[in-house]
Amino acid sequence: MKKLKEKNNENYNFVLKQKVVEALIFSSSDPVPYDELLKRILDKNILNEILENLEKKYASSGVNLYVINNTYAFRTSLDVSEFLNIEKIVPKPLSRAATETLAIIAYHQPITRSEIENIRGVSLSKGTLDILLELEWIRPGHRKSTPGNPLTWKTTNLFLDYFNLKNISDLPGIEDLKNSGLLDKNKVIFNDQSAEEM
Amino acid sequence: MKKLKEKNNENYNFVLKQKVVEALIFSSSDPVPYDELLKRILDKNILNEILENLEKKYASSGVNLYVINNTYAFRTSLDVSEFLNIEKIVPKPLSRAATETLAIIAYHQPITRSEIENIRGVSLSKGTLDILLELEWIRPGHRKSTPGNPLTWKTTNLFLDYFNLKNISDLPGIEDLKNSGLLDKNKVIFNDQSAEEM
Amino acid sequence: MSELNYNKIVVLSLSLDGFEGPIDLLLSLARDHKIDLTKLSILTLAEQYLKFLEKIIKKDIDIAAEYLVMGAWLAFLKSKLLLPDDKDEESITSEEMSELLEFQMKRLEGMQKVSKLLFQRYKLGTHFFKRGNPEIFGINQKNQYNTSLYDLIKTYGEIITNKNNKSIIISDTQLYSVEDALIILKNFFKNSKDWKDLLDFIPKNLRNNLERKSALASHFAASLELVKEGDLQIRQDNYNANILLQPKIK
Repeated sequence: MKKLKEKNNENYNFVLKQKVVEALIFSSSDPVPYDELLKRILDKNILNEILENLEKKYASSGVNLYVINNTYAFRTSLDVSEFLNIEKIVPKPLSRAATETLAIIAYHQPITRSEIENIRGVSLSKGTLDILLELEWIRPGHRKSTPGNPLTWKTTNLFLDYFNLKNISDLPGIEDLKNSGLLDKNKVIFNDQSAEEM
Repeated sequence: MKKLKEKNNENYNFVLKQKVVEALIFSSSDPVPYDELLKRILDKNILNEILENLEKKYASSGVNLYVINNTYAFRTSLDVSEFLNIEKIVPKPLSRAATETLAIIAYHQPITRSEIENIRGVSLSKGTLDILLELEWIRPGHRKSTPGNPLTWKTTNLFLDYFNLKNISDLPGIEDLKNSGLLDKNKVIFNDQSAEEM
Repeated sequence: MSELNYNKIVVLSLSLDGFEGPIDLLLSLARDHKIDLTKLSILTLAEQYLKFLEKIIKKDIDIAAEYLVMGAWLAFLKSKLLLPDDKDEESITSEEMSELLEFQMKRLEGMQKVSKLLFQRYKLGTHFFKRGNPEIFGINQKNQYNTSLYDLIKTYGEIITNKNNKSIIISDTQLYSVEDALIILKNFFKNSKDWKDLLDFIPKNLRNNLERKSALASHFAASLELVKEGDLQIRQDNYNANILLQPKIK
């Protein structure tokens, strides 16, 4: 009886260790060196068995265990990656200029280029609108019936989708911004008109 | 003969699709929306079967498939949490005002600022909502169709993900609170008119 | 309620700093007296709150309006509790008022409890982890940006803030510009074909050392620019020697 319990315990321990190795490799931002894993598992034989198990387990999955230079990492399997065209892109924030321009278009649409420049106080470089257009977050609206008939810009449904908004009026208004601490109350002098425009 | 081939082909297709879904979810750090997966798989029945398969396949692994409000994510299993003393991001503890406000939004959503203030019996200081917004734990919901059309606040999927919740009804103690009538946000001592202005 | 007990609280914390509003204060008064919220004596609690407030006001004039409003409300409730209910059907009875107060306290207590429960849960990045090395699928190009709604509205807030305090005064610069130096060098070498020391171009009537340094730097930069354009050649015979300029013979 005792033997069986011990055996069970051993087995439980092994399963737990395998889970730990799996979780470590999964959550690490870089391939995990063998030695790093050994520090947790302590026993080379056990670790080798675990790694073999994992390699087998993931061999037929959409994600495989790769051994690179004695380090271990999960990577999307080649048969899938070909199919999905995987790239290594590190997501980056939009440039300050693009974020500002997007915010102004969102809050003031439809708005012309020169009106955007007026609000930002700097001229808009060509690339800024291009980035937003490429993302399909903005689109041209009507032409304004002022001299020169300038084009106006509006946000798209994709923009709403991306920011998870049902419609544009769900954006927090000036009052909400003020109340949630996003505007420094003391620094800002509002006139009623600019608040009305919102 | 032909039949068998077709069957095999079908099977191959299914396996490939499952690998694609697995790779998509596995390689993403944020939860992947169901609709995003459906775009690749096209067939709801097949996708549902795949997701069920994957959930089972990973149930006893060091990495589990989590379903968070119709989004899917792989996360390290809770059984190994104590063994993963990897680099942890120690979050700055939130102020008491912020944690209470978060709980009030989570349990009462969608809820307006003045309703939050009524429940806490104190006006919301600047910066409280700001912190929760920055963490992307809350987001604006619809505007309420009461005078002034105040903005409402809701929690996000990132909030659920962070606290290991499947959805809002998974919140600890929410059933008891509901049953005892404590989630009625309309009951207030002071009918504060000015608070409604928002 | 014992007077002794009450004094103890006052001594312990005669300040509102620790309280998140008047209901929170009421709650902790109830807790300090181990009053069961379900068998609450509203009258006792109201008296405690009012006494506490009285002492606080003496110490701290800047007491938040919220505490005073609650105080007034409780004083009103107290008077209602002590006097028999009037027969006027319109007005709220003391019972209804007490119920409301009880409800508010229970609700806040409930929220305080669950907010603790929430943060006691397993948390992402502490107890369980996400994919450490995410890969992004090329089809989904739009994911290359991770701008959040917060970024968007925060940025807008900043634009509005800045727009409303935009008066930057830029004082006249006293420094020598490269453009000026370019003009001086070009004009000089129109009529001269000889080597000339860079230092000779530095104006003699400069006011201070900073201006001298800036004139030297801008003339040097201008001469390099002209060398690059192929109009000048430049030479320094040895380390620390003077820098000499001459028009390039074409």
